[in-house]
Amino acid sequence: MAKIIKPYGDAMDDGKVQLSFTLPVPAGSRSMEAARRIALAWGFHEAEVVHMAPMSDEFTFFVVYAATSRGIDWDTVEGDRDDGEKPMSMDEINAFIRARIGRKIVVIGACTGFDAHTVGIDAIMNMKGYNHHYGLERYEMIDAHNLGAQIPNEKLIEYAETHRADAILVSQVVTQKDSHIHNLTEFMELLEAKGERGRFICIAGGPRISNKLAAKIGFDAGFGHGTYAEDVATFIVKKMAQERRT
Amino acid sequence: MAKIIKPYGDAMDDGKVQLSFTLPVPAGSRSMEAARRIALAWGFHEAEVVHMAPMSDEFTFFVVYAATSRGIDWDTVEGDRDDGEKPMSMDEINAFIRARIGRKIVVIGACTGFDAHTVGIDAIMNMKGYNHHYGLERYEMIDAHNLGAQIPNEKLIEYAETHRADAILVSQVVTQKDSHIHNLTEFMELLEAKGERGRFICIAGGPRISNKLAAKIGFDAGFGHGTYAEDVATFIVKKMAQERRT
Amino acid sequence: MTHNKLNLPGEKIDRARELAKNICAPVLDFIDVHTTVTVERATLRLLGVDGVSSVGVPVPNLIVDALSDKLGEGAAIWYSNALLQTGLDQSELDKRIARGFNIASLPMGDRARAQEYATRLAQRQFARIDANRAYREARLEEYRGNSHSPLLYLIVATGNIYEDVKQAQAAALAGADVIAVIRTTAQSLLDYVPFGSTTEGFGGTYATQENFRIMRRALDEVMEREKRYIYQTNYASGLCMPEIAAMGALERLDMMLNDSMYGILFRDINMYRTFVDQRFSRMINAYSGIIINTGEDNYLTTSDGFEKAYTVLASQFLNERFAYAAGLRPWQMGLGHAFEMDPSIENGVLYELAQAQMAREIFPEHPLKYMPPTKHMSGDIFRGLVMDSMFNFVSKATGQDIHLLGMLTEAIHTPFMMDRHIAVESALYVMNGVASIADEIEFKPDGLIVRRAHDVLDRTVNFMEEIGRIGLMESIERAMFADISRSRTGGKGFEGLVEKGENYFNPVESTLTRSLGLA
Amino acid sequence: MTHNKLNLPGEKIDRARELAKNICAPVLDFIDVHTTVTVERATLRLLGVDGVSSVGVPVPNLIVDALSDKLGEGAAIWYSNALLQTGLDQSELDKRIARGFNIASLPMGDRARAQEYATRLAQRQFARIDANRAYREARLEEYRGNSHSPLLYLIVATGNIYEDVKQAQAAALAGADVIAVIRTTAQSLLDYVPFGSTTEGFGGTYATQENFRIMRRALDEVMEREKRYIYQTNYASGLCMPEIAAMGALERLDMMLNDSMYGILFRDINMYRTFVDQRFSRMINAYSGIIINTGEDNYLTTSDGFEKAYTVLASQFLNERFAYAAGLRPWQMGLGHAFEMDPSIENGVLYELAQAQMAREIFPEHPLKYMPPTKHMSGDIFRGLVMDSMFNFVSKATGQDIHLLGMLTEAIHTPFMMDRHIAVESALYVMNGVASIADEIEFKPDGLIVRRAHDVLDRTVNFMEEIGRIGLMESIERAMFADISRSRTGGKGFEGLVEKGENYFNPVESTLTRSLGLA
Ligand code: B12
Ligand code: B12
Ligand SMILES: Cc1ncc(COP(=O)(O)O)c(C=O)c1O
Ligand SMILES: Cc1ncc(COP(=O)(O)O)c(C=O)c1O
Repeated sequence: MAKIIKPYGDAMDDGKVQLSFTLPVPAGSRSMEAARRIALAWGFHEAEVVHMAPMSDEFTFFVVYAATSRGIDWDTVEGDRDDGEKPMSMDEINAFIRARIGRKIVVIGACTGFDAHTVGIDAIMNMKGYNHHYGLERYEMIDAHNLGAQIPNEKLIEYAETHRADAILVSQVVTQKDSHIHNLTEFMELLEAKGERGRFICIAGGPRISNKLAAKIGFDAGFGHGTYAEDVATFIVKKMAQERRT
Repeated sequence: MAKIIKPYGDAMDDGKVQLSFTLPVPAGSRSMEAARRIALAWGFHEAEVVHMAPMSDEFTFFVVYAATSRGIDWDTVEGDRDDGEKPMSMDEINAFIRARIGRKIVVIGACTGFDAHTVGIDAIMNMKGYNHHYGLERYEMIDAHNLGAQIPNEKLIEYAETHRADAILVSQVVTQKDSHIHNLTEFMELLEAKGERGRFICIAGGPRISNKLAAKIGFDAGFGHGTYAEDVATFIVKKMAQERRT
Repeated sequence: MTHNKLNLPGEKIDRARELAKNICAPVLDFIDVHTTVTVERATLRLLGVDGVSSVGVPVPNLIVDALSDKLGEGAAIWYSNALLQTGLDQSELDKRIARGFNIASLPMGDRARAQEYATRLAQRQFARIDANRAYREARLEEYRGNSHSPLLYLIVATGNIYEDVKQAQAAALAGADVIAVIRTTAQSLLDYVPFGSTTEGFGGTYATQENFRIMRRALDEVMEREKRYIYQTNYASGLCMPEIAAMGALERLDMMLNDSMYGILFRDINMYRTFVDQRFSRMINAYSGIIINTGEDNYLTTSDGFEKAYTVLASQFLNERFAYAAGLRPWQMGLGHAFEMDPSIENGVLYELAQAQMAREIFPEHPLKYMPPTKHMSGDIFRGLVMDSMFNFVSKATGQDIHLLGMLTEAIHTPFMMDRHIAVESALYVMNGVASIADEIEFKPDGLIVRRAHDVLDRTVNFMEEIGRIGLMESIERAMFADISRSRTGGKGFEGLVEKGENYFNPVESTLTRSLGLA
Repeated sequence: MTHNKLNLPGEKIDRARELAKNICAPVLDFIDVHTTVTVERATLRLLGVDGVSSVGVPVPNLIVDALSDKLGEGAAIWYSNALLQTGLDQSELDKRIARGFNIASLPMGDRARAQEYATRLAQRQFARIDANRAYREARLEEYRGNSHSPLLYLIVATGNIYEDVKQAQAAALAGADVIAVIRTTAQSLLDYVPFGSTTEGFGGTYATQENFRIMRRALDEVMEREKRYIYQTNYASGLCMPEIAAMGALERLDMMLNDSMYGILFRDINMYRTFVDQRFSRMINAYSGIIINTGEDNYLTTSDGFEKAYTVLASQFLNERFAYAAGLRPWQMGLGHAFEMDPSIENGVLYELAQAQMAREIFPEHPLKYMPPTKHMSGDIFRGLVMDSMFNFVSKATGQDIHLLGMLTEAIHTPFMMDRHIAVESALYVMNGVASIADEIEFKPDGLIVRRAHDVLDRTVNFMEEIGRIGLMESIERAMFADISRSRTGGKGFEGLVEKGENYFNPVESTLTRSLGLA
């Protein structure tokens, strides 16, 4: 039996949603009605325009509360990754590498393209880590190289080749005009053109990267907002063990 | 030619909308996906769940940005009332009454049912008015009676009969469970049952009352948020002049 | 924390308290010689009377209605007389009354025995209240230090007690220290208290003893999980204020909205009736260790927040005086005030700061209850959230005690669960970010903050001098509070006022009077 | 307004300034004897050189590239020599160069005549800059009192100059005093300035002279409608900082992001190159009456806002010193700082208050530029709005001058029009509500606010002592700023550094040096 879920305002299934948006029309009674009508056009009912403010002669801002009767079936929803799976701790990961891989593993990371945001990849890789979670450089059994930001894809791949990387971490923070998708896709294409896709575990990350998106582009995994080094390391070492990359 | 309007984020027709809502599921990767999926189910695309926060073990809060390609035709939108029409000033209204009606007019107002919110009707009727707009009591040519709040519909009608009212003002602020609609409808039914609908100009008001809603229930007009006494008075005296109620 | 920053003249504050005493004295004299239907019903409830007729009339109402002209003797003796005469036990008698039995039809037997019996019945209920109070105090001690300061106060208002429970638990888990269940619209105008658990309220949930119990259980559950005491709040207000106070005492509520004049002004309840009721309800609150929340915030919804600030302070002095006269201790007097200044006023937030600090310094031991902006909230939820944030800031900066969280949707609907979540999160952020501010900042001597506080105090004293001259009731008739005029004999519930007879007997009242040291 | 609340020890502040002087001295010596490709291109622009080749290479670049090893003599003389030798007028010559004509192929004629001619060309452009400055000052005088305090600073970043114009006008109408057009990503790494109007930026809009002009016209339009001067801002930063300064001077920009070390740390631009460029760009800014905005806020995006507050203050002292050395007056030094403390820190807002007040007291005449929270902003737009509100509060409470408005969507996207609207509305509400707060509050002597400020100052002095010992360049190599390490000869643009020859001639530089009193 389907379990249909809908938004909850203050009673089960009341479907209440808050919206805000701008319309390219001057403020007034007519545009107030336009805001209501457009919410109805989106399939909401009981749409109430609770606020209207002119932003210039041509643009008006609206806040709307409305209700929907359209829910989705919870049973068909799959998370980006399994909520239940817990990452190993740093010590467990080191132990796992010793036991199952038997040598230090090499991880190379960078923020690629014109993207200059280093803080995210630093959070994963640098010694001090992030939010009291140490970064990969601190892991005894991981040889981690953080190339920093604005690294061209070619350079990153070359570096990974020379240093015999086991895994490559690509960070992408800027998403405007889908630049992250372009950059990540270019990376994959380059790797495949070189026939080296199978050589590395490839991981993408950044605040707007999901596991699904990364998988679609051809990465082994993607990590978003709130990731810690141990999440990534757990994934890498398990995958290496599973694929017997020793 | 239809002029289709769509929300504006930072480029014409990008269709960007901000939404927030609660779903009755625990927080996690799966419910994050559920939030995205439900926004897609509502017809949005590029839905991005930018925030997820647990509110209890069973409820989770989401903020989503998404885009729509569904607009509406601006040319078909009609305002609740004409944006162009300006109300007369107090002095003009008094002069208009003298010239066109030739006697003081009587206006009775109340907030009806269990609704105890007097501030709105007071803003329209009391001497001091609201936001530096005098109330009807201040108008030389208007005999205004404000009965206050929690007035039963019967009592209001009786009072209007005895005082030979020209217009009755009904305020409704509380809208939970559509109590305003029930109260206003009851008022109209009572008046019609008595065969007295034609005797008074009937006006509804309150923060969630629109002209359209009031008209649908059978009132001559409805006034919402931000109304001043002169808006109501202008409507009443013009209508009286037009219908030659002298 | 509450050291002196405003340098308010002590003699002005003393003068205001003296005026409050003079103003309240004749009213208290009137109160002393009167009872009301609901005072008698509350008394019966505190003798253990319970139950409801098949058409929903509570047994206390059936008894009081039946007694009609005998009410001047007090209902208690007639009830204990009926027990003695019929030999029934209490629950049997209550059931018979519910089915139509009229105890007034029984002859009065031995008054002394009946009095003694009634007194014993009262003691049984007082024992339960004592246990409640002891339990609360033990938990507060056990979880000391785990509450927020100020206490974060959130409302629930679904109309359905079971939905309320869900929302209340979520709110408490999120950080609320106090949960107030808003009553259904117009319950204050009912001259009886509905019975049993209810699911059909309108803008709020019926205050019933069973609903109190259900919510209490739910909040205790969270308390144990969070190791934080969760205060439960309801309204000892309206036509049944003493009865609700009694129910709250029996079910271990922790706070009660309870004001000496709110019903008169905002509910058009008769003033004599209200004055008598508020005193009895407060004695019950006092005994049971409940903190009252007075309703000064309401003044500023009908009059201007800047102009009429002094009416708030005057009302606080009067509420304080009436509270002392009912045996409440300062720590139980949650005097109300509110952040209700027009947001377009230049330095408006600083004036709010001045007034909040003034209240703090004038009532240093009182758990001040600070209300968020409501009147000037609009459909602009974003600006509303910012206003609420400045309110949160001012509250922390002036060391308020009970902090009602503002909702960004105040002008739109009763709170959605997510509105409440946003409110708690943002209050916690602000209050953590400025945790020590009350100790850290001083005000410029003679600056506009200091001057504003002095000015409000001055106006308050002048206003109270005027009230002192004409009397409180006359002042209310002249719309001096909240711009609302009420006549002495107008308003609801006047008919429920009863002069105490010569042989008026009330074992609850005498116990209260004695143990509160009011004799 | 800026009276002393923190009681900071004057001798520590003096010591920091002395250290800054010592630290900068060797760098300034280095600067004195070097020029760079972009310094020379900026010089050419200030002789009136303009235009672009068919493949988009600007004429100044063509000239400088052609001069190659002759650049040590300065480009100016070779350009004026070409004018004299060819007898062409400037625009004809520029067109020929754009088509491929190499002026270095011409023999050098009478140097004195060429120098004199070049000086005259410079004077023509300086006259235009003088007129711009006079116009700005006249409008500022005319509309005096109509700006907000602090100036409300908003960014636009659509990538399309024509969309930018719409958004900028809407923002200015809503209340913005300053409009900054964010540059397209990575423009700072281009060693040339694009030409003409552009519609295809990426996360920002190309800084071009034509785009400057288009925006200037749009903002002047709003200025006249609103009777409020609207400041235009761009970035004299990156590999072309002097050229953009020149363009800004010619098109009457009012502010420029311009930092003595930002490019080194955050753009990996070579440090020698940056130090030389920043000085020349600042001299141009100084002359044209432009206010610079330094970039200390950036430090706290890579290092911790609480731990590393002292690096911000140290950098302010260095930026100040470099600015003095370039002829900027204190009123032109918009030293940067930011509200970037982790919101979970208890009293974090008070520490921000302490630091903002500290900056205010140490730099009383400087138009401090205060940046909003960015790093700790999240997808929780509601909490973000509240954080921005506390930032707005702190800014007003400490009398900041240039206030960059935070956006509730900071962690999500570049601002939507409605985000900007919400930002302006809420800042206006807060700042109006606490308008006089800076005059009204004092801090407890020895409280945590005062102690925090003293502590940051102490650490700054210690930090600067250390830098003084090892030298600025070595400190940068050791990642002492922003936790970022850059090597002396690494980074972009090193190849564009040129030692000044014996007969180096630069009429722009000499005019600037003279009129700024730097000789
Ligand atoms: C700091 C910052 C900067 C700093 C960067 C300093 C530096 N060295 O990194 C400076 C000031 C230089 C900067 C510049 C710009 N920025 Co910026 N910046 C930010 C800011 C405020 C914080 C980012 C941050 O540090 N977050 C903290 C880290 C820890 O989080 P994170 O990056 O998400 O990383 C975590 C996860 O995502 C994950 N993760 C990240 N990478 C990876 C990789 C792997 C392999 C894995 C497993 C995990 C992983 O793990 C991390 C830890 O949990 C954001 C706004 C915000 N609050 O998010 C804007 C923001 C990212 N910037 C933005 C923009 C547009 C720019 C500019 C392009 C603006 C311009 N036109 O000049 C410039 C240019 C930069 C460029 N060319 O890329 C936009 C991006 C909009 C978009 N969605 O496309 C944002 C969102 C701001 C905005 N609203 O406009 N920025
Ligand atoms: C003040 C106030 C009160 C005061 C009322 C005092 C009084 N004597 O009026 C008190 C504290 C008593 C009160 C009580 C309650 N309130 Co109340 N209250 C408000 C508040 C804060 C402000 C309303 C106000 O005064 N607005 C200012 C006036 C000037 O605006 P206005 O009413 O919109 O009037 C203007 C126009 O609408 C129009 N207009 C209004 N009437 C008419 C009539 C005519 C004929 C015309 C032409 C025009 C017109 O002109 C006016 C001037 O422009 C609002 C929240 C808010 N910020 O809006 C909640 C609010 C209206 N209350 C609400 C509720 C639920 C209650 C209670 C039921 C709560 C409870 N369960 O106890 C109680 C009970 C009251 C009852 N039985 O009706 C809800 C209503 C939710 C809903 N949409 O149904 C609100 C929105 C708060 C909330 N978020 O929960 N309340
Ligand atoms: C003292 C007091 N009682 C009661 C109420 C609630 O109103 P009602 O009379 O509808 O219960 C309030 C509301 O603010 C109040 O302050
Ligand atoms: C001084 C300075 N220059 C430039 C920039 C902008 O960065 P970009 O180098 O991308 O132009 C900043 C941004 O904060 C800055 O502070």
